[in-house]
Amino acid sequence: MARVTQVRYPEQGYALIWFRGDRQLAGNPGQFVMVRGDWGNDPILGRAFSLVESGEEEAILVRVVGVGTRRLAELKPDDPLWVLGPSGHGFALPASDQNPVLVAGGVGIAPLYFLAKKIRETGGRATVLYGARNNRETPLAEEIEEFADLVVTTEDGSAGRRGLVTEPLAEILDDTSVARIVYSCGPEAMLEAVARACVDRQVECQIALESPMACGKGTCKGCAVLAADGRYRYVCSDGPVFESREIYKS
Amino acid sequence: MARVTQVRYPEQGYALIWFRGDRQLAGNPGQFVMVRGDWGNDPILGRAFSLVESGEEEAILVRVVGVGTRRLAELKPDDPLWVLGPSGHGFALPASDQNPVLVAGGVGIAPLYFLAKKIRETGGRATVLYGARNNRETPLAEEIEEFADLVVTTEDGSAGRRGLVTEPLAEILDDTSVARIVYSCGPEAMLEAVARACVDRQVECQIALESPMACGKGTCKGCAVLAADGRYRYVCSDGPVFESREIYKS
Amino acid sequence: MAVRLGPLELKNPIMVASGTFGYGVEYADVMDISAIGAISVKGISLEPRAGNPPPRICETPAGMINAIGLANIGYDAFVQTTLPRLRELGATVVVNLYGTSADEFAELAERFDSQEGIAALEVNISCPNVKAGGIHFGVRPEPAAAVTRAVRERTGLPVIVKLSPEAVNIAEVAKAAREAGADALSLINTIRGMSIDVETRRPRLGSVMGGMSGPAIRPLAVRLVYEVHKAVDVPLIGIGGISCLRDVLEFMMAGATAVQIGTANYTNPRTSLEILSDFEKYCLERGVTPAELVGTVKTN
Amino acid sequence: MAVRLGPLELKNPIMVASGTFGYGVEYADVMDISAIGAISVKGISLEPRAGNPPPRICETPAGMINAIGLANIGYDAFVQTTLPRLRELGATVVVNLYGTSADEFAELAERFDSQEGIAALEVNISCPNVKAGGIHFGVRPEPAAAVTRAVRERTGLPVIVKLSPEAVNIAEVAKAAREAGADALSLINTIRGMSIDVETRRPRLGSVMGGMSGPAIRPLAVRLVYEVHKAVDVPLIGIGGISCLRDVLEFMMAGATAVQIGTANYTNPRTSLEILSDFEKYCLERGVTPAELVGTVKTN
Ligand SMILES: Cc1cc2nc3c(=O)[nH]c(=O)nc-3n(C[C@H](O)[C@H](O)[C@H](O)COP(=O)(O)OP(=O)(O)OC[C@H]3O[C@@H](n4cnc5c(N)ncnc54)[C@H](O)[C@@H]3O)c2cc1C
Ligand SMILES: Cc1cc2nc3c(=O)[nH]c(=O)nc-3n(C[C@H](O)[C@H](O)[C@H](O)COP(=O)(O)OP(=O)(O)OC[C@H]3O[C@@H](n4cnc5c(N)ncnc54)[C@H](O)[C@@H]3O)c2cc1C
Ligand SMILES: Cc1cc2nc3c(=O)[nH]c(=O)nc-3n(C[C@H](O)[C@H](O)[C@H](O)COP(=O)(O)O)c2cc1C
Ligand SMILES: Cc1cc2nc3c(=O)[nH]c(=O)nc-3n(C[C@H](O)[C@H](O)[C@H](O)COP(=O)(O)O)c2cc1C
Ligand code: FES
Ligand code: FES
Repeated sequence: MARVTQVRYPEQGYALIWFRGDRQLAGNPGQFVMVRGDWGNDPILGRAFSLVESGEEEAILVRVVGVGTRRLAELKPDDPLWVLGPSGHGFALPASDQNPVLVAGGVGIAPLYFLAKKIRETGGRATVLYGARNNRETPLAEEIEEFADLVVTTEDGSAGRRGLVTEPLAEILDDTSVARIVYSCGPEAMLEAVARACVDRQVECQIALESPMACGKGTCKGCAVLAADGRYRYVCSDGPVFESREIYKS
Repeated sequence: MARVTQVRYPEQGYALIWFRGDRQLAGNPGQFVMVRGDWGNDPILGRAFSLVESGEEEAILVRVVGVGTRRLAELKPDDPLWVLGPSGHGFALPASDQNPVLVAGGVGIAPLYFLAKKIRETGGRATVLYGARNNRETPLAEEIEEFADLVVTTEDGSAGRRGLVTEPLAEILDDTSVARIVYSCGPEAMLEAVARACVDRQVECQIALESPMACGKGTCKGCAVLAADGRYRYVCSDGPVFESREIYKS
Repeated sequence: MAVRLGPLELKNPIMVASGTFGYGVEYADVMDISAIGAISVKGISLEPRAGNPPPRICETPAGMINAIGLANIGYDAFVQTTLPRLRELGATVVVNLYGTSADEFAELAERFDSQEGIAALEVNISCPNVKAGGIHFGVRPEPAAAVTRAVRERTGLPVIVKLSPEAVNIAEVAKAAREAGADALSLINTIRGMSIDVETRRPRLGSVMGGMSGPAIRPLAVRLVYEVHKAVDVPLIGIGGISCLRDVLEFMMAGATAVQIGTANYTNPRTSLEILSDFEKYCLERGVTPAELVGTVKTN
Repeated sequence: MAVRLGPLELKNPIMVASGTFGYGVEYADVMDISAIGAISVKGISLEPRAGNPPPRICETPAGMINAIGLANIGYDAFVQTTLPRLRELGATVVVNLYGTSADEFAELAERFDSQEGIAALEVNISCPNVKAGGIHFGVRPEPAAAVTRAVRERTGLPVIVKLSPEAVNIAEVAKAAREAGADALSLINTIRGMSIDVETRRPRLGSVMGGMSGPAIRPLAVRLVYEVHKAVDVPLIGIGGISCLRDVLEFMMAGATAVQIGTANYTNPRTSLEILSDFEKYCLERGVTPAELVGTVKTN
């Protein structure tokens, strides 16, 4: 059992939750934890969250969408937290000649924040394209600028460029003077568009998927997604990070 | 919907919860409220609590015994609280020539505290016999001394007299120089003993019963108790306060 | 917001379920009970019934179990004192009937037929909490049809038959009841469960078992509504664990034309009216009528 | 803490339920899986199965619905790679069998008969999530008996038959399975439910319906264990929404000799061991053996 150490609300409807367990999780960017509070039978399952930080501090970024995330966002320091993980396969870091472009949609920023930080620590610097509906849905934007180059797009133009995040992505990828690698996390429609943009230009692309989960450990077989080969992959154990070509037919 | 205004913990495992709704409940001693917090599906039913105060302030005293009472004890000021009531028939106040003896077992002190206060306000003064297992299970004992004569008994002798509360009761009732009326609330075995002591001496006795409740409004027919006449009474609508002879065969 | 269930037209599809709202009159001081789509009153038998030995209710995860045993004031008291009051209050009344034989059901139906201010009869062939009759009629098609037919022959009122989740094959029971003359079906009644106090080693209910209700049974109820809707052409009233607009929409999409709120009334007797107001907003905003929602779940 | 279920002796009565603990080996790094009374592994079929289209799970009040569709690695992979590892780890293994016909069940039983390190076979005649076979065998006595007999004839291993809450009459199915040679019965498997996403108007599961599990179904499971225990003289394994010592005691008092922990493993894979430790304390403090608890609920 872990305990909540700190909770911050970067925007209305988001909570950044730090916690500490008996041991350090030492998770990697793209890995996730299954998390549950002390709230009885409603809801009963844990919820999956990407690690935003891991090591000396463990943190997750929660966007409130339903009953579980609402309860998580209500946690206070010292509240108990059951944490399983870190689980799954994270992102493979870029090779030294690859310029990393991170494409986040909404709360998909969570694992990419961690990745951008790790890239900076290993001497690189990522370009982060961060798409959101509006300027109230860009948590961690300020913080990420400390170690990455940030381009924000919003659908209503209330922050950064107006439009979809795939537009600056296309521009960057069209400049073929440098080698790129793309990492993406966000809504499914966005992931598919990002994947297509990369396939078209033969750029490597790693995507982090979501799926309803029960065990988070490869055993319940609940988190299946249909892959490009017509077979199933399990997000928790085969992913959550996949080569985009493994999932989307080109 | 009401809001919690204050929570105090008179002892470990007890919570005294004040709340305020759109209107004053104006409840009477012995009446109860059905109470529920904003906690989703677990538990789903409200819980019944005797009013400890009502009017300018509304308060209940909660002893933590299960999931519902645990959640109630965790409430903080400003938390929402759904309150139905006040419901049921409360205690009939003593006639001017009746000396009131209030016999409380454990958390049964709740409605009797309110009653003792009301008696004081109407010019009388109650004798409160307060039985508990030990000195950590006597919430409101100090407070009640402000307006009533208090005799505490504990099973382990850690406070007041050692023994059962029915012992001082018998002594008081055996002194037939003054007319008495007994009011009691507490565990069933105690109520029955108190009732017997009163019947034996032909003293009027009003008892407040408990029963699992769903509606608290006389409609679900869930809170039945078997009465002396072999028929059922409904604690929420016929009670919770009954003449002891109505319930226990003599 | 009106909906039509065969001959029965309701001003809106949000009803309250039998046994969870008393006779309705008890709530007249806290809300306008005439605004509810219909009130299915506590099951009425020919004679008053005292009910089962206590404890009669206990709480379970996201639900409760009850073994009330159809405690009720009986036909005479109901028509003499309660029904006139319900008429006065302008409530839309569905009378939930309970008998121990087809004859008793028929007798009740005939007596109610001559009473004013009743919108429909709901035939409870699915109560798990009584020894005679009760659920046994609802488990198989033949007895269900027999009771339905007996009631149908003795009343001109719309007849709703209330189905049990313990039916061997609920679609067959539904079909049988429909063919025997039911105008609509309501489902589900409770499913039997049991809980034990492990300290005393006694069942937490005086009659050992009781009927489960509340959110815990909702997925079961939605499934059964969906199955019956696919199998039988008859208007349905969905019941089981409904506590908010989302739940109402779920039942309607599964195939229910109307719904009943049960256990949720205990925590808030105004639940039906609050949901109704959300439901009206929903229909307005989306430009749909209630009827347009029925059975619209896409399962291809 | 040992308990005996006919020919099957377990070191303690706390098992984990099929499908909720994988093949057991996945948890070897976080706990000592040999300490669990027995691990009922994910249902195994002759050939590997890919399972149902996603989404396969969704959460419901105090429970979940799953439609995994018995995705599994198949007999060969299981005996070649998983079983040896389980032996190495010292786990007590119950193999949960899934076939689409009595013949397939029998074939599996015969093949497993010659394998080392298997404590018992659990015959899953009650899975609601597959088109062929599955629950259909479990609904009525005759097919249940046929499958049990076919398995019984081809194996010397203890045979557990897993019952469905959707049985028309569970006591009759239990009796039939017992007479056909079952050494013990486990109950309950999931009961079918459905949930709809009202925004998209699609079922929240790819295969529309799925099996309900978790605390929500516990009262139903306790009731069925109690009923079967009263009706049939056969050791029972209680399953359904168990998450703590209290729940274990409840099932044992209702008539179960052992129990299986299912859905609760998802939130904490160590649930079985934590409950076991509480259970040992309970037995010690009260001076009872597990067997002395079985069927002790007082219902007079
Ligand atoms: C690998 C992974 C990493 C994730 N990382 C994050 C993150 O860093 N921050 C964040 O805010 N969210 C993240 N999510 C999504 C998050 O798990 C869901 O938003 C959350 O489970 C919703 O729970 P709820 O009770 O609030 O919503 P409800 O809608 O009430 O949930 C009901 C059920 O649906 C499932 N569910 C609903 N939506 C999703 C979804 N999008 N993905 C998976 N399951 C879902 C839940 O598991 C739950 O069982 C991640 C999901 C996965 C699989
Ligand atoms: C008229 C009345 C007045 C009451 N006044 C007080 C009070 O002032 N202070 C106080 O601490 N308690 C009081 N109680 C008892 C209180 O309602 C229960 O302790 C509480 O419901 C237990 O809830 P739980 O969820 O913590 O326990 P759980 O055991 O988890 O409850 C499960 C279910 O059992 C029912 N239940 C369990 N024990 C009791 C009981 N003793 N009485 C009634 N229902 C029970 C609950 O309603 C609930 O539905 C009163 C009860 C009644 C009927
Ligand atoms: C305490 C109680 C009493 C009930 N009494 C009756 C009844 O008299 N007649 C009837 O047809 N159904 C009765 N029911 C069943 C409900 O009408 C409803 O079908 C069931 O509770 C499921 O709905 P819910 O989950 O919304 O409560 C009763 C239910 C409860 C909880
Ligand atoms: C995701 C999932 C998969 C399951 N797979 C199987 C299975 O393969 N074979 C089987 O007999 N039961 C299977 N079950 C049923 C469980 O073993 C158990 O009977 C049921 O979940 C009830 O117990 P619970 O409420 O403790 O989960 C599965 C249950 C779940 C939730
Ligand atoms: S969540 Fe259980 S297998 Fe992936
Ligand atoms: S609690 Fe419903 S009738 Fe008393």
